[in-house]
Amino acid sequence: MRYLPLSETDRGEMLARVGVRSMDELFADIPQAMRAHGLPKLPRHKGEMEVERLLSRLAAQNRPAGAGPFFVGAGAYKHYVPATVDHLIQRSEFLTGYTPYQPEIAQGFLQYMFEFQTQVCLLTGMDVANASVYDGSTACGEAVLMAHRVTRRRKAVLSGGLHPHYAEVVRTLSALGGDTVETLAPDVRATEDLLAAIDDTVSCVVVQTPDVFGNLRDLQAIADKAHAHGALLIAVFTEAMSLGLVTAPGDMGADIVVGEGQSIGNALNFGGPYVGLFATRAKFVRQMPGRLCGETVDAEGKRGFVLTLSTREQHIRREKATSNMCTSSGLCALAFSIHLALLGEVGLRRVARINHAAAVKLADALGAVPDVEILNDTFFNEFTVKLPKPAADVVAALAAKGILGGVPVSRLLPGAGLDDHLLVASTEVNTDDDRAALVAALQEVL
Amino acid sequence: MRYLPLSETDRGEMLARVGVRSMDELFADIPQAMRAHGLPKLPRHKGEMEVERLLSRLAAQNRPAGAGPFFVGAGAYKHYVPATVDHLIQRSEFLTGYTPYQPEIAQGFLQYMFEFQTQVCLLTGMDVANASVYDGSTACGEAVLMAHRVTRRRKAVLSGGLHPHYAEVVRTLSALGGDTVETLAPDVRATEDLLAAIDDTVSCVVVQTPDVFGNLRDLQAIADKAHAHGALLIAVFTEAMSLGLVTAPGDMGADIVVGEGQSIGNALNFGGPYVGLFATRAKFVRQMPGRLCGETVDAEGKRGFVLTLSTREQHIRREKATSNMCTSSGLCALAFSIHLALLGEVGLRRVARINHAAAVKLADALGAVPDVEILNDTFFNEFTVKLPKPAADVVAALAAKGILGGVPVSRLLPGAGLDDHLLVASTEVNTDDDRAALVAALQEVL
Amino acid sequence: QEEALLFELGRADATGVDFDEPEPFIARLGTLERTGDIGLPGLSEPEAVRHYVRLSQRNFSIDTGPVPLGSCTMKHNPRLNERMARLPGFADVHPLQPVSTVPGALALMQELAAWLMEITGMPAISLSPRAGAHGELCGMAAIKSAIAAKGEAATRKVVLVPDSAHGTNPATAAMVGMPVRAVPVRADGTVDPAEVAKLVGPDIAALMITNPNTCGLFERDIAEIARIVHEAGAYIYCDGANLNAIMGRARPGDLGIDAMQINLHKTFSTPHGGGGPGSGPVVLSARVSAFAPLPLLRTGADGVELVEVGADADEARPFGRLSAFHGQMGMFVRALTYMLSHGGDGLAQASDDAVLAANYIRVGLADLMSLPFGNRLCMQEVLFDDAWLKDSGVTTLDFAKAMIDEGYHPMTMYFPLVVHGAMLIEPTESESKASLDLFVATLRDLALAARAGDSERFTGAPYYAPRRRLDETRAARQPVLRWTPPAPIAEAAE
Amino acid sequence: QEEALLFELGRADATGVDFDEPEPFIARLGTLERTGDIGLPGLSEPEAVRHYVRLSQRNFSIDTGPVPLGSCTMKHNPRLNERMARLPGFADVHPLQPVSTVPGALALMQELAAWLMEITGMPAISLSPRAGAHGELCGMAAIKSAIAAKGEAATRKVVLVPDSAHGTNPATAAMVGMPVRAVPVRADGTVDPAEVAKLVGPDIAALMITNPNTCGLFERDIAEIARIVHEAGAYIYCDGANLNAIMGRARPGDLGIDAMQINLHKTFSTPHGGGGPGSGPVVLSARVSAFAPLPLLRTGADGVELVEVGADADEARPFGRLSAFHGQMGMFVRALTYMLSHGGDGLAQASDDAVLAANYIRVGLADLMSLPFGNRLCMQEVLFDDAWLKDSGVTTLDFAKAMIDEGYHPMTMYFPLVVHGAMLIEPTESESKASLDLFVATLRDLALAARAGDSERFTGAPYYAPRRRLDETRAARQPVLRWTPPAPIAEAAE
Repeated sequence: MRYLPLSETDRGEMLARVGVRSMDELFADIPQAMRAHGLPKLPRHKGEMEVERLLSRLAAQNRPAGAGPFFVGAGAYKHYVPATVDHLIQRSEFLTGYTPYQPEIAQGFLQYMFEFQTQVCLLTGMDVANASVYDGSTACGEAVLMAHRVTRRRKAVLSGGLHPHYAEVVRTLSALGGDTVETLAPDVRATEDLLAAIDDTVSCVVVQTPDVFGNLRDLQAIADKAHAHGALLIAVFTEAMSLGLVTAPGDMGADIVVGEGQSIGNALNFGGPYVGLFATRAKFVRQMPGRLCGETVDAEGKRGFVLTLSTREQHIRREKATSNMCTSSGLCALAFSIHLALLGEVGLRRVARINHAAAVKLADALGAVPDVEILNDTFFNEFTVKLPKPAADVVAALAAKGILGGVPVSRLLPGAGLDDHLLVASTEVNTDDDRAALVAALQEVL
Repeated sequence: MRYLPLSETDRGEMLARVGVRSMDELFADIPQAMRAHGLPKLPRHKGEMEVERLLSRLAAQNRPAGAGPFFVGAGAYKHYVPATVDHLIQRSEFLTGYTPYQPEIAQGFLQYMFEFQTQVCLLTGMDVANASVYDGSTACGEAVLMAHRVTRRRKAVLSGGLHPHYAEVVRTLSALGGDTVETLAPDVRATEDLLAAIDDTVSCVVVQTPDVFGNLRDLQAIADKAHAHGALLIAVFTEAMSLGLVTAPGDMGADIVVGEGQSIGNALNFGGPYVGLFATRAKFVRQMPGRLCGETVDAEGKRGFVLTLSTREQHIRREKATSNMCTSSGLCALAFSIHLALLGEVGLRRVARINHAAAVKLADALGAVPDVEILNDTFFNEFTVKLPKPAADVVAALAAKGILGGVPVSRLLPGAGLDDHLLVASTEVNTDDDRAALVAALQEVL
Repeated sequence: QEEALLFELGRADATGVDFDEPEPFIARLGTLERTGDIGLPGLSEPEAVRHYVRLSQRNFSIDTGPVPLGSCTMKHNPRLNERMARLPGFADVHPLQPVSTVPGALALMQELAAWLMEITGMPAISLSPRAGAHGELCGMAAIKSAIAAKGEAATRKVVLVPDSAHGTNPATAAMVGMPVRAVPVRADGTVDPAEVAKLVGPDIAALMITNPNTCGLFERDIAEIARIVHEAGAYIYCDGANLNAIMGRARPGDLGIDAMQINLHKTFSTPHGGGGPGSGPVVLSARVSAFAPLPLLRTGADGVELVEVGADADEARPFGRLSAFHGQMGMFVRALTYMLSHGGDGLAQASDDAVLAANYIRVGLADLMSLPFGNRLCMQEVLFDDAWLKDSGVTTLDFAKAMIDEGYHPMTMYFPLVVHGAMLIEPTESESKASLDLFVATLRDLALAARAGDSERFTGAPYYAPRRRLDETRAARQPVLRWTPPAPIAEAAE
Repeated sequence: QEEALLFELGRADATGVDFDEPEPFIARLGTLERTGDIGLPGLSEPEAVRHYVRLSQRNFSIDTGPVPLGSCTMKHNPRLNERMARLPGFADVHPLQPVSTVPGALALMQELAAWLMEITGMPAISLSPRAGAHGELCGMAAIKSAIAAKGEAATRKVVLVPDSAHGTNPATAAMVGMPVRAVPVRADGTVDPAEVAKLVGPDIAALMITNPNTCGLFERDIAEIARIVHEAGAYIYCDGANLNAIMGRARPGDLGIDAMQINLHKTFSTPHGGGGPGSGPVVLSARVSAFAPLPLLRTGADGVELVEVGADADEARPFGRLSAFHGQMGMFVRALTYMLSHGGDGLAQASDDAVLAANYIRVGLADLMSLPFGNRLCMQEVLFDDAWLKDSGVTTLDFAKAMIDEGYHPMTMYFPLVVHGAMLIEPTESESKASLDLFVATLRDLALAARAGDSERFTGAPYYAPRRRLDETRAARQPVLRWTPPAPIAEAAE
């Protein structure tokens, strides 16, 4: 077996040195009654060529985003990632290194984490950021728990524009912890009255912008009212690219900003791995979950970096930890950081403008299709379309024509009476031909 | 432009420091009459996404070997190369390093070269090997020039089983240098009388095994007669994988062994880059062309490696050099060496047996097709088939059915009266289904 | 050479991407267009490549040398896994594109699930958790839901956790609102069923156990413990971090386990990547299998189906959703690639080799270093304590840092907490005999030096790393968690 | 840590690939089946990965730091190039599969050819040569064929080569059977037309010139030289190694050049890879364009056609075949990717930036180091000599080795031969201003140290590399060119 360096001779010599006669004897501590005898129901080992063929065959059954017109978003976005990014994260010393608990031999990891944290602070307009969590939705769940710790209250208010999966994650965690969640009704046109939901029992208000329907939200009034009642504003985003063009949540009074970083540096991956961004105000840093890298000096006085404030973490604090998380989204965060370094200020802003322009073009074109209505006043690169038919049927019909036309709201919010609503995204990867193909196909299937 | 780090501000500052007012002034040495003014006929720079699309579109117009049944050989072979090989050769320190003239900071290159040289010696049964040349055909051309230097004679005899491209390269180089070449007639069944061509005027006899028609050749008698007449035997192979199963040329009296190493570690690449292997007897080492790595020690007595015997080379010897070559096939040789290290003795022998078994299966199946004749008594993984129709037409008809069935001999030897001959190769990548598909399709098109 | 920070290298006007400005258009941003500079630095591509290549060279990794971290299972990460995970049919597929366009993705998840269930002997699985601790949360949530379904939510709330548990176990219990009660470990390093019997009762929700445990020992009384726990109406969560020891030798499903996470980045070779991403599928017993989170996979008439909504879940009673979408697909591809490559025979052999290697190290060092539970057979990791370093002036930390100078990543230190100055060594099956021999020889050399009083070699270590020891206290006391621009000279002078 | 040789690590029974033995079959090998051991060592995959990763870490490369090698143009190698070259439609295509199945490959070659002809202003090209020196051979063969076609093969045989030429130039002339006669370089580092006029005659076949030349200077009298050579019935071969200086500023086709190789691994960023593979397309003037080697590309009725046989070559009169198949396709893909990325504007800017960077280094060092031809404008590389090191006890070699300790690859040394102790520095356009500033500052620091008599810093250098200076004499006197197994102990004792 190509991955196992020991030969039968090696094994024999080593068993003799250990003082046992067989591999079986090594497992003497496992009572006979519980012993398994190999894994006979599983197939034998396979050569690399054969494995590659098997998996390639499975992969070929799926329709990749890049294979044709593609307008699917709703929390994960197709962007162009430079070849350099993927090349660099595959370097052995990044790919196969451990969590940097031994800082002397992990300065590469630690320095990029410090850089990543700074990039996230700048993007979100916040003071401190952790070195990433699993994804945007878990970041959102953790943010609510953190708000409970900070405010010592246990009730969260969720905007009706929050991605339904994110809201579900918050509700799941809250149910497990015995906390309360008030979820407002789905808010397609960003007209909900969040202010009314805020009172002195509320620990936090969770608002997404651009929201799941694509609307941009001004958070300042919500922040003001939340703060007046001793509550926190948690701002959420699912499209990190939007931060290059829209007002930073930190500039609108957010106390915690969480979001999905997949758009920068990371592939769609059928949902994971992604990279959860998590930032907050300096005063809350000790209540923040997740790994943190900090600057210090070594014994010779040279600048260096270490994991720090680990007294918040599970491996030190056990049941008093800020979270049970002990994994960040390492390589995905690295990809994010490299891609963002390549973009830089000018590149990010420009790509963000291209995204917005692409979506505006598409909205204008779709809006001109009879019986199709664009529901958004504002948006970044995604918006909601009202169709004369169930959106799921339309999407299926478009898929049959080779076009992935978006996400039916019914898939995220079944039974919400929004079956004729479709979320449509357009990014820098879409060409005019792609958009024309969608418009033409839509006209055919409606 | 993403590859150019200087900003306009940088350029301005640097021009000022240099003491010129403009870029134009930097080029003052180019007389005005000869000045070009940019490259206006070429398109503007393009983003990475756009370039990738353009090239992907071109690539998609070609039919990859892996896309269906594939039996094309005749000097380049489709084998399975482990993912590890390509990953490792893309490491920055291998990919973007210079020729190891500064050994203190190139021990990685030099050590693999030393290992590569040893691997080539073992495979070919020779004493010394260089660190690779461009490809098998140029290795063959250089071998003939080397034989002329060693023997101080200027006439080469080429077997009729030598790959016609290789023979052409020898004839081209010989014509340029004013040397003589006697090329025997195409020798489909390995029945030529090479011994008769050897006399005291001949510097070398060049014989390929497996030959271009797939026949295995016993070289010993040729070596004996050549040596008796003061001539050298140059043994050639185009399928390095065969060395895992057939007698090494060095064990049959060859004085120089050259061949194509593409089969091990390297992709088909539409003909290049490949890796030329070049080995000889110890006594001829100072007449050998190409780069050589040797073992030595550093100032602290530690084992280390350097380029050596460079007094043979063009940058030292100028017009007295053994060749004008100053490029090896670096990364391809590295890929060869890594793949061969992964194969090891057992892996190489086994894959070679699988190749042979695959070809035997195919020969048996094709031989059973009416009007099809297998012309080989012996072969490794490729053989010659006589068809009742022009092979080029058959190959075209098969291609239209999605099967790449082999190489018509007429493509290599037009006008040789072998238009109904087809070279067919089968390697470890072919499945029983592939072979059945070829047989079935052949029955249809004949 | 030092490597400057991105913020010191980069420039506001530099970029490593080329895009043309869009043609003029009317923005639809309302009043929410970002104004002012973000402050992000940019790099041209050559600068970016060099920056990150240089940073990478400051890291130790499996590919550069052994990383014998106990309970972390740092094994070889095959490159085929990486290649497969990047096939467009896996990497370039959106979680919300029509299910009809991703049958291969669902089939892959189903196949992975089948392998994991067969290896563990468990009847159900959730692929949703995004890391090991997330899997723990998932498993404990399933247990909590099962308790609630029996109407005992209000009364059955306490979790028993042995002293030797990972810190994640108590933290996870806290997240599901359950207080923790400790179970002492007996002298041989394992859990005593009698102790468990003393502690169980109608208030006990679950026992969280690790098997093989963090002392490198198989909990030989696990079946008896399970019987006691189940008879008391409680459940057993098993931390699966050490699954690499027992594939083909024992199946958690045969041991009475109700839920166990599987760290794909440990046993199944998905890369650690300096801290993630992980993936932590949870296998579930029949007792709790109804209570998995959304989304679920189900085999229906048309093949594999994806259940994303509780109402469609039939007999299942999902406790909610743990994260957006369907889990760590990229890691699933890698893990399945690894499993297909090994096959059942190779996986069992991997466990055998891993256990053999740990024992080989044990016997190689037993005469010089101290084994807290005696020189007895261990599983995939061997636990030493620091008794042998007493009065040497060398601590476990010093010893570990000196390993760096010898070309090794330190072993796991000061864990488990049940022994003093723990050194937990797990070589995995990926090291050759030559590598193991060199490791033993090097550690013997170090151990002899420590005993001989050459303490400077240790207390000052590492000497040959990119950095000497770092001031962690300073980092925590005066946290500098992000780069800030240096004050302009004029300002600084004020 | 040292890294053992593959032969010391590997084992005869180890392998890193898994294949099943074929089912029994009757071999068709006649008497020629290999018997006995080959002696090849094998490694499992984890061992192989570690071996080669560790080896790689002992190399310096562009990605890790500047490589300012004059006349080698070590510029950034974009990763997009690598990705494109690995598209199955390019990498997994056989040179002899039916031409009808590879239209995209031919179109790519045609496109590359069009770009190269436009950049150089030349009307014809051969893509066949596999490296720069192979391209020289191709160009000189074309010239020789043109001479033969005029019936002057017997009389016109001498090649004029300036003193400052690369060693390949005379070696190439030798391969086409032409003796070399030297052209002295005048005091300003360029070729004097008057000298050429003195040397030309009916025996002269060609002048081989390098422009910009290896002193970093543009041959400003090239047009006059070309006129003289052509009037004498001879041809001009130009070494294109320094094309990176003049894209968009001068076109060889406008200068009277008859043939010039283009090193795709210099100007067009295909990776050096520690010595190859290269690629050396040759552009040809109308005078010699009929005499390119096979295969040829031609635009026919159905698009691009591949001409593989002389008889099909129409008006062309190919001189033969230089190698099997069609050339370095993998390099063509990379080079075209690079060109499309840059566009005409970016290529011209690259040359401008490269020349600017060289001059910036020149002015940064001119006061400390000596410029053999005065402190005047240079092209893409700047040439210093060792006059300034006189009596310092430090040689050019010492100085270069000391650069290693500062994190740099040495510059080109002792070349060109026309100056004493040459140091030829080419930064390329890939270095940022910060990088150039640091380079200048570091070299100034070194230069001041050398002048101050701190010779030990130089003569013992490098101190901080994987190896100290290596004994090259020993390597050449007692060549050990391959590993041989150590003698068995019994045998050694005899």
